[in-house]
Amino acid sequence: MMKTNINLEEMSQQDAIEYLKESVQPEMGAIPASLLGDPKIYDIEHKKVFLKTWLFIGHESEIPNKNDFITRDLAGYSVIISRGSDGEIRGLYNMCTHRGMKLCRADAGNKSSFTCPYHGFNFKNNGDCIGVPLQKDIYGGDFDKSGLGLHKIRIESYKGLLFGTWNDQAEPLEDFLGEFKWYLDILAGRAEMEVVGPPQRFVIHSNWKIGADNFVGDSYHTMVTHGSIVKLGMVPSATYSKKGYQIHTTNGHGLNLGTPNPDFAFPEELKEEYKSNLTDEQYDVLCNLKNMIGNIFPNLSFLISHTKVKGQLISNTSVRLWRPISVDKMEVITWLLVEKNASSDWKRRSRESFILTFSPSGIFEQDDTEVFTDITAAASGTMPLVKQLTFNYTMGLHRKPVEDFIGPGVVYDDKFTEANQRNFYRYWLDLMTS
Amino acid sequence: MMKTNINLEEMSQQDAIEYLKESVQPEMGAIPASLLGDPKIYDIEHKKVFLKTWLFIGHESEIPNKNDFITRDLAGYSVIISRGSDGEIRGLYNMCTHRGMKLCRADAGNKSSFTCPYHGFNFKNNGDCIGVPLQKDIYGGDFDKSGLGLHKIRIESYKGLLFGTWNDQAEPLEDFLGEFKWYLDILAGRAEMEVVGPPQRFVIHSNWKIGADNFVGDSYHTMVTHGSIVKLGMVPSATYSKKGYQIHTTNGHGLNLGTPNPDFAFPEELKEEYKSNLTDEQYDVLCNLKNMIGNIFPNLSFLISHTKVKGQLISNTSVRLWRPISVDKMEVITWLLVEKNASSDWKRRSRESFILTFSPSGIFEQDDTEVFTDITAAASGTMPLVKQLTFNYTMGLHRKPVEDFIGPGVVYDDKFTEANQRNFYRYWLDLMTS
Amino acid sequence: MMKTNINLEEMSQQDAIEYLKESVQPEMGAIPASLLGDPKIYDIEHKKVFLKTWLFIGHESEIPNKNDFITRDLAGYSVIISRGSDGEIRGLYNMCTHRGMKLCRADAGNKSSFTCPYHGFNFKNNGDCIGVPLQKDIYGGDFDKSGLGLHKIRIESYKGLLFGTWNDQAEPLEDFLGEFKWYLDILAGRAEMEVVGPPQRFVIHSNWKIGADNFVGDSYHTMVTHGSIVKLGMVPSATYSKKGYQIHTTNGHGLNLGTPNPDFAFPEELKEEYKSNLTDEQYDVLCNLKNMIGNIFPNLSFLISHTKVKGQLISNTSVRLWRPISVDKMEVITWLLVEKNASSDWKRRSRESFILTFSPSGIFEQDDTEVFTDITAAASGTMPLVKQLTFNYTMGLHRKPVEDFIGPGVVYDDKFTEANQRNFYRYWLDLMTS
Amino acid sequence: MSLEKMLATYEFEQWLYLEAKLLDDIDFDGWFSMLHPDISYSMPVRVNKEGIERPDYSLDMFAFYDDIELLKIRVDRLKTDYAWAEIPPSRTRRSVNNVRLLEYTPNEKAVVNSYLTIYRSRSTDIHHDLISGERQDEFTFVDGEWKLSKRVFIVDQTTLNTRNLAIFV
Amino acid sequence: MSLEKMLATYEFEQWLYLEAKLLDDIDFDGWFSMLHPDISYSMPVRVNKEGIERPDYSLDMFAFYDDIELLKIRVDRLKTDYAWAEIPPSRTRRSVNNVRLLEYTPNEKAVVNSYLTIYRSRSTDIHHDLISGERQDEFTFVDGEWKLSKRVFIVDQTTLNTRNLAIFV
Amino acid sequence: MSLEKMLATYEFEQWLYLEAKLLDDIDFDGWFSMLHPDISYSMPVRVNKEGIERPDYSLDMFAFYDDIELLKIRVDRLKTDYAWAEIPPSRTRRSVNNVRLLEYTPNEKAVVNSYLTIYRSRSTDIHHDLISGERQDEFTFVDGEWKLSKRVFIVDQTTLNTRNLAIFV
Ligand code: FES
Ligand code: FES
Ligand code: FES
Ligand SMILES: [Fe+3]
Ligand SMILES: [Fe+3]
Ligand SMILES: [Fe+3]
Repeated sequence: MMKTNINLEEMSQQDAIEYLKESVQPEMGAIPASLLGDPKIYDIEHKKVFLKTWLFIGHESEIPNKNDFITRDLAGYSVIISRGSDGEIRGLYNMCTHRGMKLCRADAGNKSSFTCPYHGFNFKNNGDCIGVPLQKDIYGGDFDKSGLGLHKIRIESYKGLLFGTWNDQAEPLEDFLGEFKWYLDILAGRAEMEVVGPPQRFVIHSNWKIGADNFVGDSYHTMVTHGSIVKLGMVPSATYSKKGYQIHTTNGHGLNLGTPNPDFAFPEELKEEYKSNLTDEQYDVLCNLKNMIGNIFPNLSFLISHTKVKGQLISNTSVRLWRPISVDKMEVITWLLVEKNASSDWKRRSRESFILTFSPSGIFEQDDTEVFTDITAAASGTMPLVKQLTFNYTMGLHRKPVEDFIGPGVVYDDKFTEANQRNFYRYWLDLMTS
Repeated sequence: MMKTNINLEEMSQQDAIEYLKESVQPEMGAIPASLLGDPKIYDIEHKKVFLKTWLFIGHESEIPNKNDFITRDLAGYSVIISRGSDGEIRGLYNMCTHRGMKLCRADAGNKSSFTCPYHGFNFKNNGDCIGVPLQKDIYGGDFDKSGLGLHKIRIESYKGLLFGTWNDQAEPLEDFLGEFKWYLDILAGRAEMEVVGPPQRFVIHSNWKIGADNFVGDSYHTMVTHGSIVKLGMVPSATYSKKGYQIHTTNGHGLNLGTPNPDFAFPEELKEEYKSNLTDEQYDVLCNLKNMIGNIFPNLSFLISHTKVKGQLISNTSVRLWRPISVDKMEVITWLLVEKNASSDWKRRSRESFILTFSPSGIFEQDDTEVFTDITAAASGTMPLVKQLTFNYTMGLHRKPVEDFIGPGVVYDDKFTEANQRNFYRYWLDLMTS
Repeated sequence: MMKTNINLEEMSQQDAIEYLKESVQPEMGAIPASLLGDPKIYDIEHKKVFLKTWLFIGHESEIPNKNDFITRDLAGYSVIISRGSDGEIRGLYNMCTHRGMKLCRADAGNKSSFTCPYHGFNFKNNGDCIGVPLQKDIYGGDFDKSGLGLHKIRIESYKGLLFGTWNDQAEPLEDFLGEFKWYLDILAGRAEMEVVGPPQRFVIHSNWKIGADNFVGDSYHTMVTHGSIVKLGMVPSATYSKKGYQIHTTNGHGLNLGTPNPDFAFPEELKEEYKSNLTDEQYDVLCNLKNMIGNIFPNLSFLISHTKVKGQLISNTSVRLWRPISVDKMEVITWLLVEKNASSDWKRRSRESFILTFSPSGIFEQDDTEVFTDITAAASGTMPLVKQLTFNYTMGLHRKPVEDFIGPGVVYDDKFTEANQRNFYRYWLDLMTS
Repeated sequence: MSLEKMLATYEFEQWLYLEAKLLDDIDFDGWFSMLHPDISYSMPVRVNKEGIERPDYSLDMFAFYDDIELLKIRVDRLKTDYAWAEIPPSRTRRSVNNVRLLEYTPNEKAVVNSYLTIYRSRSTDIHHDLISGERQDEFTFVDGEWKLSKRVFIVDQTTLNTRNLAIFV
Repeated sequence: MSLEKMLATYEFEQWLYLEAKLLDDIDFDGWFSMLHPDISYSMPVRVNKEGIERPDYSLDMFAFYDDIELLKIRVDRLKTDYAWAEIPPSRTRRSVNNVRLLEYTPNEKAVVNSYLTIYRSRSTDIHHDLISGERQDEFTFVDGEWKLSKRVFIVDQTTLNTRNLAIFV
Repeated sequence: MSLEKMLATYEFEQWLYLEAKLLDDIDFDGWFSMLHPDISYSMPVRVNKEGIERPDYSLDMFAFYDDIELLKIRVDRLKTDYAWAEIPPSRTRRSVNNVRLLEYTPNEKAVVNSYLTIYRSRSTDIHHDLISGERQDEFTFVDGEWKLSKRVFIVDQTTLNTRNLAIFV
């Protein structure tokens, strides 16, 4: 039945939120298509999600030395992530506080201070304003530079993963990650990890949530979307991706644990380092890990993939940010992580498998991008609202979580379920309607 | 006098509609410029017109065989028009009901079912969901596939012309066409007609209504806009286009009948077929037909053109869709129709004349596109609202319709009038304010 | 502190204006970043500023002869500026009053009348509709052409500078310019001036106000932004730009007077002409003029620059329009003015120095464009609103104007102050909140 | 690699560059004089197929399907004062690329394949159109000159993103 | 200017044009047969430096970093019926420009620098992507034919403005 | 077609390709050394005329109107640490097309016409600019080398759709 009265553009933000409360029903497995295509929802999302939660902005190994810095995007704005001369990592809005010029235009570098190209105000890499040309004369005696420090961004890190937020009231990062940390230890804390080179960047005409949704819980699509890989024999069988666990915790985080694995997916010679960094339970999971795919709410997806390349098994560990540009466009930014103490040959092969599978040219990646683009187009505009098009997220609704898994969170002993998406959209809805 | 208070963007949809009621006065020949340039009006139009009325989506001859299909745009969304194994023609939203992936990406083909590239759900070309990989296991026992059938689009056809609508409550197509059918018989029902090749597509930075307006009633512009054709002697005289009748019926439909014609514009050898398909009155019109230009509300224009190419007279019959992309942009999609039983030579020459005159390279077409573009630019933005710029549609207001014409509708015995545009905008206004 | 409640897009125009009243505090030197990046403010600006005030559209010398015309943009709409056969200069909206076609598509030319390409209506270059093909027949007896004259635009000129406005109630141009005329005499009235060639045009992804702000009062940036020029020794010293006066008058106009100058910046042989056109006080200023940079509200900046090129001193006089295209985009249009009676060699050298410094390839210009672009990006979107980012315009707040200057307006004897920007934003705010 | 073949390729490269210059300079007569009286000049409609089956263009419908007579009409039209579509003319730039000589019989016949990118800027519009595609050309040698006797232009779009084809491809 | 060098340059121009045609025609096997078994095929990530220090691309991370085995995998994959990214194939046009022969040993080895612009149009999208960059190629002569033994593609963007690299550069 | 002319054309093609490479590699000194001391380097403003009357560019106003001294200033400036417009440098790609040798006196003088498309990508912007136009060049032979003695660049826009001309055309 047509409900032409529904028209989010017409609605006030409050009305739109009321509409979300009614129409979005994660626990029923019912998600309106318009969540992926409506500009108004996107605008609210920007304020209620991206200006409120913790967002990934890089890895500590990208700025190992004093005065190293990188510039990164935080919710659409360039920020400088700098390691001060005191070794502390800080986030600064990359905008001069005088009259708004962008301070730094390099992707990375090493600098203890930044000089503005407009009027030459100078800022220490801790944000302090330390120089104003001709200050006394032109601003008079009682002018106070200290009020002109760069806007600070809260930055916190967990196991080398750096997150920032515009929200001064945000809960501590570790609280936000909660029990999910147990799994992040395996992802990023199992050994000393380092990022290989600069991140890769490319643009997809897709709503960002499709990427997060795909990684947080969609092992099911591998059989078909990535059927070509099966054909090539790079993964054993079409249902290969079914075996294992699907796990989620509070705040929308979730992952899929591919297991068991007859082979050890990581450098043998680092077993001691792994043991020293993980609990016995975590190490046990690591030893049986075939792959691990998940998403830290809202938009940092991660992946440990173990495939056969040139007849040799090799794993690669990567994280990827689905950075929203507009309701139907995102920048995908990917980082490859490797064990710092792995052999250079292992690092080379790990990079090789990453580039082959999940870089912009990746033979997994490319088929996903096609799907993301087409879904976004189908969900755009007014019709999906008028016709109340709803996607089906009921997979596995009949399943009960298992109790005996050694890790935390809600755990299902089969990856083919959409429980994680339901959990993702539930937290998304809570934020949107808060 | 400046009325800065007018600002549609500021207005609620209801206020904007009130504004339309006041400012749009078809019967007075007064049409505000902002109708062609205001984004808010465009948005309302999308909901009140394009999601409500019948829209052209193709011709039966494009899918002659069982399981043939074409994918077409319906109000901005891809639909599959498929002829089932039962021979019936159906419309299906080209979006997987599972999680929204586009099912089919070919313009045309022959398929009895469609498999989704995301998770492999399979759909029969009648829309039924007939396959869900691993269904029992992952969705549990009491999962009902039948609820996952593709979204059906209402499709009805008249004399081979296929129309679809998103509006389940829309009146039957034949009621919507009403008396106008009498003329469509001549256009599309005079003989067995077939489409030649795929449609041609190109983009113009123009509001869609300018095209409809131009075809529904604007014979007057031919003298000047197409003055170059006259110079080339392809049409007898500058006022050539004046002789004939302008006719409109309810629901905004209208056409211009160029007549008389000393020559028979169609294949001589098909006269019997024409007679068998038309009434004596219709056949009489056909015999005297010089040209026929009109528009089926909202955006399907049609044309029978009879010109001299290489010293030989030849006619071509075409339809064209002014598909809105945005307030100032449209895709023009053109189909050439020919008598299936005409000689291959006649078909070749008809296509030749069509390509020469009304394809994207058409020497009539190209000058129109320039006009459409410039009008749209002049009507855009706030100033036309503030200054209340109004276009003049008073041509022929002093004329009385003739009573003695053999066809239905309101008929004027001179093509140089804007009665059809007034009728077009009247129905448009009724829909917008309904 | 986060104020997520602030969201201009959500606000009505009236609410947004209230917000401006609170947050914009020119006298305190506090200007919110969002003024440069918010689409809603841009829309209001279009109506309250650009459809209300006088806007520059060209120079009389561009249409010296009877029936000469130029087409120019006025607040986003093409207008014909034509010198009638009676020698009078008129402004006409370049849109046919019949059904909206653009009448003239040349940048310039000589024509006494314009014929519309759509239906051939003909208009005299005073706007009168003088021809309608077949009028009597198709419009009937009592049709009155005179009602179809082109929309007239108010045009007034001062010392050859042509301004137009869409506002029929706008105060006379000379009242709007007020005391600022005293300085415009020096800029454009010191001698018979003429424009050299057509204007140059290029696009910058910048909010228009950054350009006006930069020219109205920002001598301070020269030291750094244009540090490369200093390095090249084209200007004596980094603080070169400090010496002189900063002056503003009512209605947001302002300029910076570089003085003294050991050399006479203009053609010696024209001193008599200068004397005859200027008061003794104005001539005195001219004699000591090193440079003059300013802005006529809202968006016409001007510049007299005196630099050493190839070891020879030379000055050039130019005006530039910061034409808004969207909130983050503008077209920059620049005109070079020269003394008509200067030697051809002097004209050549003046043009040379203009092209080298302030054309699209200008070595001053290009560094500014970079700054304008980056500031605009930093001020865009919701965050600057939510975080209430505010720019600092307190420079020189501690200074007192001097009383003894020979020219009118509020005068500071040092160019390094932001008094002019405060004056610019004050008048802007008055218009926006009026 | 044969010198003769290189010379011939060079000759047709130059032919195509000259053609581009004449069209970009709005010298329609000059261009027309390079055409063979028996020319076939066509531009088929491009389509989306199911998969990699080729050709992915129509054999039945065309944006151009001209012989010398029709081309003459187009040229004559553009020279009238009423060809509004190109008044004033678009600023076009026809960049010819990847010229390959497929067949060559000296002083008789040649088959040439090349790529074409047309940059089109119009009126005061700050945006431009790009038309990309492939030319499959045939040349015939007549009285000491090579004339274009066949052209098929395969455009790289299913929907042309330019307002019209008032320009030649 | 030496005739021999011109002939050689011409030969590699034609090699690159043929390569472009095969890729644009979706003839992956044809293309693959032009590659040397020892090929190194890479595309580094481009970055923004502080100033003019070069190179402004990464030596550690790549969008392509393939040898012949990996390229074979990509080609085989594209020939399955599941390579959705290119079903149906994009309409691509690889315009090769500014071909410069830097080193040349007849019948042995050659180093060639060229520019590449890829026009990419996909499905019903009316917009196109442009991928611009520079190729640093090396060729080795094997059994009477030149094979591509090394390619480094320097793309002119830090963020690729195309949905994927399911196409070769 | 004369072999000598082809050789000469090839030579100037290579000259223009090298020039493009130097500019795209930010080697301003290298580029400057290719210029003749008497060079005239200009870029007139393009305009919309009533109809097809030519030229449709200004004879009075220019975006560039330089001699060797002014070009030297620009180059020196770009090498300072304050030329913000190009810090870091834009990623440019100058594709040279349709090179035609109009006049040629060996070891003395040459007149060359060519097309130029500049792809410009800047900072983190995902969008690119395209600058299209025609070069009318003259070369003079000095001490065994061809130097550029005259360039007129006819750009294909009336409004330049790029933030500045901090780059050479
Ligand atoms: S804007 Fe940075 S110093 Fe003024
Ligand atoms: S979206 Fe089609 S099968 Fe899942
Ligand atoms: S629109 Fe100008 S004459 Fe009709
Ligand atoms: Fe995937
Ligand atoms: Fe027409
Ligand atoms: Fe400046």
